[in-house]
Amino acid sequence: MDLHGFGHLLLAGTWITLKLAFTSLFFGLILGLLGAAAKLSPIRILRWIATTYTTLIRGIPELLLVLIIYFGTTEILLRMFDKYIEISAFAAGVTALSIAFGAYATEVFRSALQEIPKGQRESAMAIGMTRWQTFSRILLPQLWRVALPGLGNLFLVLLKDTALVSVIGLDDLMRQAYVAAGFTKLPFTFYLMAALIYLLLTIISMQVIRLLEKRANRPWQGARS
Amino acid sequence: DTIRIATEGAYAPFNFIDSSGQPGGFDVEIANALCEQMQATCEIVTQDWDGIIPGLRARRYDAIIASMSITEERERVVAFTEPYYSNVLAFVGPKGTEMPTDADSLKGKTLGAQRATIAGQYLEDTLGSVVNVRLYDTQDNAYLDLASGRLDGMVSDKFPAYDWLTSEAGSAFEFKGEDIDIDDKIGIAVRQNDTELKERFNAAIQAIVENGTYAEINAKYFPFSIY
Amino acid sequence: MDGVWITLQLVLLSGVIGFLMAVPLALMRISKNPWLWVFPYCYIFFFRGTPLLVQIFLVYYGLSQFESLRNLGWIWTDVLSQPYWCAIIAFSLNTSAYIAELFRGAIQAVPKGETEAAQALGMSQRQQYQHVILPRAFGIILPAYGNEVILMLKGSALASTITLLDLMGATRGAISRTYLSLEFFVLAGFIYLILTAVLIGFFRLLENLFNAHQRAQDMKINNLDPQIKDKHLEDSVR
Amino acid sequence: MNNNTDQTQAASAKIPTLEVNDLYKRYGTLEVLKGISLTANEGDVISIIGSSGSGKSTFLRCLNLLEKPSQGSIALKGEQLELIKTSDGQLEARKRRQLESMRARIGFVFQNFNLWPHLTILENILLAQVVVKGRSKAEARERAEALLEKVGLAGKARAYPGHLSGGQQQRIAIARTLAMDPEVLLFDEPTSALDPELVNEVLGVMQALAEEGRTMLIVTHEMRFARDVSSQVMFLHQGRVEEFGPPSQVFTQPNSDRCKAFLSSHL
Amino acid sequence: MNNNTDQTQAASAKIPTLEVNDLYKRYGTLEVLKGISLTANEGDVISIIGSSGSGKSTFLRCLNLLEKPSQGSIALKGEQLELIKTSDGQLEARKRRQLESMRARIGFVFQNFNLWPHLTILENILLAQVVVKGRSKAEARERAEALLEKVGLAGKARAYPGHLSGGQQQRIAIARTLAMDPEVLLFDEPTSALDPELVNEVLGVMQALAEEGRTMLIVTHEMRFARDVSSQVMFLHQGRVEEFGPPSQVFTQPNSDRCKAFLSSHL
Ligand SMILES: Nc1ncnc2c1ncn2[C@@H]1O[C@H](COP(=O)(O)OP(=O)(O)OP(=O)(O)O)[C@@H](O)[C@H]1O
Ligand SMILES: Nc1ncnc2c1ncn2[C@@H]1O[C@H](COP(=O)(O)OP(=O)(O)OP(=O)(O)O)[C@@H](O)[C@H]1O
Ligand SMILES: [Mg+2]
Ligand SMILES: [Mg+2]
Repeated sequence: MDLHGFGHLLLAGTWITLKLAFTSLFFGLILGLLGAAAKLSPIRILRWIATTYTTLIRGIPELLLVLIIYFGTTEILLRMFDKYIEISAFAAGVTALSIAFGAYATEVFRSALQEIPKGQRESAMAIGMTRWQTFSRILLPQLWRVALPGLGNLFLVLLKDTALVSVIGLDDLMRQAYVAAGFTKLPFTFYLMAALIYLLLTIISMQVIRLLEKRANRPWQGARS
Repeated sequence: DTIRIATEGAYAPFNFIDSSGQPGGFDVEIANALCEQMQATCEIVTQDWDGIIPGLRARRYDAIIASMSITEERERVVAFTEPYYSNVLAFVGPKGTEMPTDADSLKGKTLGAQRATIAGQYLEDTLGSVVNVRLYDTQDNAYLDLASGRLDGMVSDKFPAYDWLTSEAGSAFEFKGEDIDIDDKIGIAVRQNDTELKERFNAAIQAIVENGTYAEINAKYFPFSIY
Repeated sequence: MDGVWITLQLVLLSGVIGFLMAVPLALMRISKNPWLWVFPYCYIFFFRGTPLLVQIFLVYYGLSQFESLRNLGWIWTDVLSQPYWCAIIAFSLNTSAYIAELFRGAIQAVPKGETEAAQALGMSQRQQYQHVILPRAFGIILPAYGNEVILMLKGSALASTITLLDLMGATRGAISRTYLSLEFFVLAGFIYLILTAVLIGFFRLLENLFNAHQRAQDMKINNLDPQIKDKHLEDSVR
Repeated sequence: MNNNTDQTQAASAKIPTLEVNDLYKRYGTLEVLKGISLTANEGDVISIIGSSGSGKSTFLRCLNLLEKPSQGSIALKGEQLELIKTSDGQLEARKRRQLESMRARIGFVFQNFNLWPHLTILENILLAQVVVKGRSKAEARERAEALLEKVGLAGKARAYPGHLSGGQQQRIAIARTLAMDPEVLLFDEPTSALDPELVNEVLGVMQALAEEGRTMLIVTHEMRFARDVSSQVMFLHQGRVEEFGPPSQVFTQPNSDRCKAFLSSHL
Repeated sequence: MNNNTDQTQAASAKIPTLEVNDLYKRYGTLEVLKGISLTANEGDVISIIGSSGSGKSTFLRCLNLLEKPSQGSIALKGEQLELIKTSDGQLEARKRRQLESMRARIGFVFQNFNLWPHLTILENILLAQVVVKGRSKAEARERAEALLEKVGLAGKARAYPGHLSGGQQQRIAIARTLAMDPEVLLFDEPTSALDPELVNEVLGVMQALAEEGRTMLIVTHEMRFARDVSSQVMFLHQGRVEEFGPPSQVFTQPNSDRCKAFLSSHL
């Protein structure tokens, strides 16, 4: 395919997309775990906070979230210090995407947590483990088995949602394709190319998720119940 | 100090990003000429359209030179300099067909335009009652549908359309009928309280028009004057 | 406000169609027979792998490139050339891939003993799925499924790409007239928020219905039937 | 071992209800069953005893192919279950239909109950009756309620399995299986979670079933139970039948030393 | 009932290991425990018997707050577990720290084992030793291997729980709890899935533990077991203690009619 010399820009965009996706994945997973733990906690305030979080964040379009976080913070800083303070678009983008990913991941983790038999938690607590130990040693490792397909979906959505951050000036893959299409008047070529790159990233992600799933399932292989 | 100027980078031939990653186009060259005239150092940044006005207000940059129409609504949030070119609209249709552009003969046809643009508004306001209006997110999509035959014709900004007609993809189409002058002036946007910068730009625009720099740039892109 | 209506139609219609497609896809996907799983694998791969925007593009602009399709009579004029139906097709295909993947995971997470119990009672494979595995899997995925529907709600904004005036399209139209972009985004955001809240409420209802066993086990013991008694314990002596 | 042969000869006149021949089961390199044969006639109650890990559950599970045997043959009322080798070296039913209909005629009560958590107790008992046996809802419900009454849990019909005590779950599991009116019943430690009173009750139910002519295979650790209820006792050791015969013989004068040692520990 | 009071007075000189006072548990309107008191001294082995659903498991589970009691108090070696009422009317530990450290000193073996399916057998036994007791990996492993040897499952150290037979799982569950060297041991039907030989072995282990001075509460359906091992027997009926005393007394001359009836079914 003739990319009219735009190949390296697409690559640079891919790199930005990847950096955004993985950083947000990391923080988003943490938020999701916290959210799920809060939703299932006996403490009412925590449940309430988590429910508000997931409803609100899933409710507003991600684009709006990006705008609010980026321009909102700038505005606040401006008011506070009365001068323009540059905040990193990357940090703002990651924050917005993490918060969004976390809200969706909360629901995935919650359903997985509910599927772990009650006895698992009980036997850990009965042996004197703290809540954190129970969570990290007993629940978390069993969680993945149920959660991975849902998380896989979310990650693939996240991968494409990174395109939203172009609005705050980050040149991700989609924006590079858009720009190149505009310059060359060959939209099909560049969107197809972008699609192929996304597909490639998807193939890789799917393989990784498959391996992770296989690993998480290993103890259950050939087991009776 | 430096003046930071934002442009979109996806509105050829006015502004685009070339394969080396550098912004270019009519807007950019004008911006550079203005800076030279003002003897200021300038930095040109590219920014997606949806965030371009918020970015200005948030002081990420000081001015927008991105073929932005001067409208009342925008003037509520930003200030504009004197126009540095005028936009006109034109009908585009397939070559070799008769296509009168009056309301009567267009009746029942399907026409497209880009949503959220002057062209889109014009189409809806003046012909909305007689033709099927289709509005597109991007101009590219409208071109595509024109090529696929879903559209009988299209109303669009004349100058970018000119660029498309001269490219390979648009070679089967041409302008139809008269230009539509909708008094659409293109200006430079600055923050509302930034009067000093606005005045400097105004002076510089006048200067480059007078000293011929403007005409030189214009000629590079269009065989007719767009001022 | 017409935009809201269109958005709702898109989400509901493609939600239902997508769900109906997802079940057979997931079932084929977990089959061990390569002839059966290859198709859903590629399907899921493609529709999760490419942006929804691209899929809408392909359905709307891509199909129109084929001369033969344009000669299909009403299928072309009433369906394939209509942005409304193209959007529905694209959304259904897209969401079915995501839901199929969820289902696959959930089916595999149903404890083996529960399937074995069904087998041991002589249920056919179909019956096992219909009465034990799928209902259990559905209970498992409900929260994640809610995610997909909400994502689709927001994805439906892309319908404006193909000239359909959904909520987002309407908002953009309004912005083009006023340029107060942030304010209008906030308004649209607010409407989306309300729609989402409604969806979340609906899914909570479903969860209460389908996962009654979890709920009852955890907290609402008060609502349990006070009648529940073990006959065996009743005094036979005194 | 020779008891086994005697018994087979004695039964050769009429068709045995269940006939198992030379059953093997391997998990990887671990050979769990090493050639087990068994003939059970109508009304037989066969107790299977043996130490933990000797392969009792595996044997039962192989009988209705919950576990794929590696070798051997199984026939129900003279109907041979058709088996074919799969690529991993285990046997599989050739016709799924045949397997399903056989399973519907063989009841199985699991060691760990395996109730369906998302269905209420009543629904647990109803489901298979309706979808497998094709009974009407009303008929199935009647049967279910009668059985719940019988196991003393009529009051719990609308509770979920998660709300029941161990013994209660076990009784439901038994009721679920009985509701299908199977010809052969396989029980994996059906009384392990029951108190002595209930053990007696379940024992009564089983005796009644045996008198109706049903055939039962019961894995159990309760020697008293094995002695009192069964017509035959099978002692498994390391995947082999070490001893087989009527309880009077197995419990008083076992041939195998291993069996002697095992029984001596039962005071 | 008066046996209970006698026993409390006799023990008042030294501090009892476990002291439970007037424990209630309600599920909604269903009252499962109706005021249970118990004092257990060092070396006591108390068997809890009673019919299915009488509240035995619930009682044990309340002792280390796996189930929130509705009322009552619990003390371990004179240390009172501080409880506060939650909004739903059940009791909860006031300090989580205290609860956790108490739980580490109270071992619990579950009726349905609850092994952790994602860990191998060895890891199941290692984990709590390392993270709760703070033992070094090497030390914990040594202890685990010794215990595996003791329960006869050294060869299965690297298998996953899903690959074990019922009796094997039960033994692992016991080993996992013993590895923590708890002061009080609560067993919920610890021998239900074991064959007579193993029952004897486990019985031996328990006797050894009792001699070491550990206190044990054992829910069991095996009357023989209750009679031979325990120092006290507690008979629960409908959430009340109907009979309490040394086995010699409870098994031969019970006061309560209900207890007589129950025991008579045990042949
Ligand atoms: N979560 C719950 N909600 C409502 N009722 C419950 C719950 N858990 C237990 N019960 C009821 O409490 C009663 C006592 O149960 P428990 O498990 O203590 O019995 P048990 O004496 O251990 O019986 P078994 O010998 O059968 O194990 C039973 O009737 C049971 O149905
Ligand atoms: N899925 C499996 N993979 C590997 N080995 C297994 C598997 N299932 C069972 N085994 C092994 O097979 C042997 C026989 O198991 P089985 O469950 O038949 O014993 P059992 O006689 O029922 O014992 P118990 O009385 O303890 O229930 C055991 O050693 C067990 O560890
Ligand atoms: Mg077994
Ligand atoms: Mg119990």
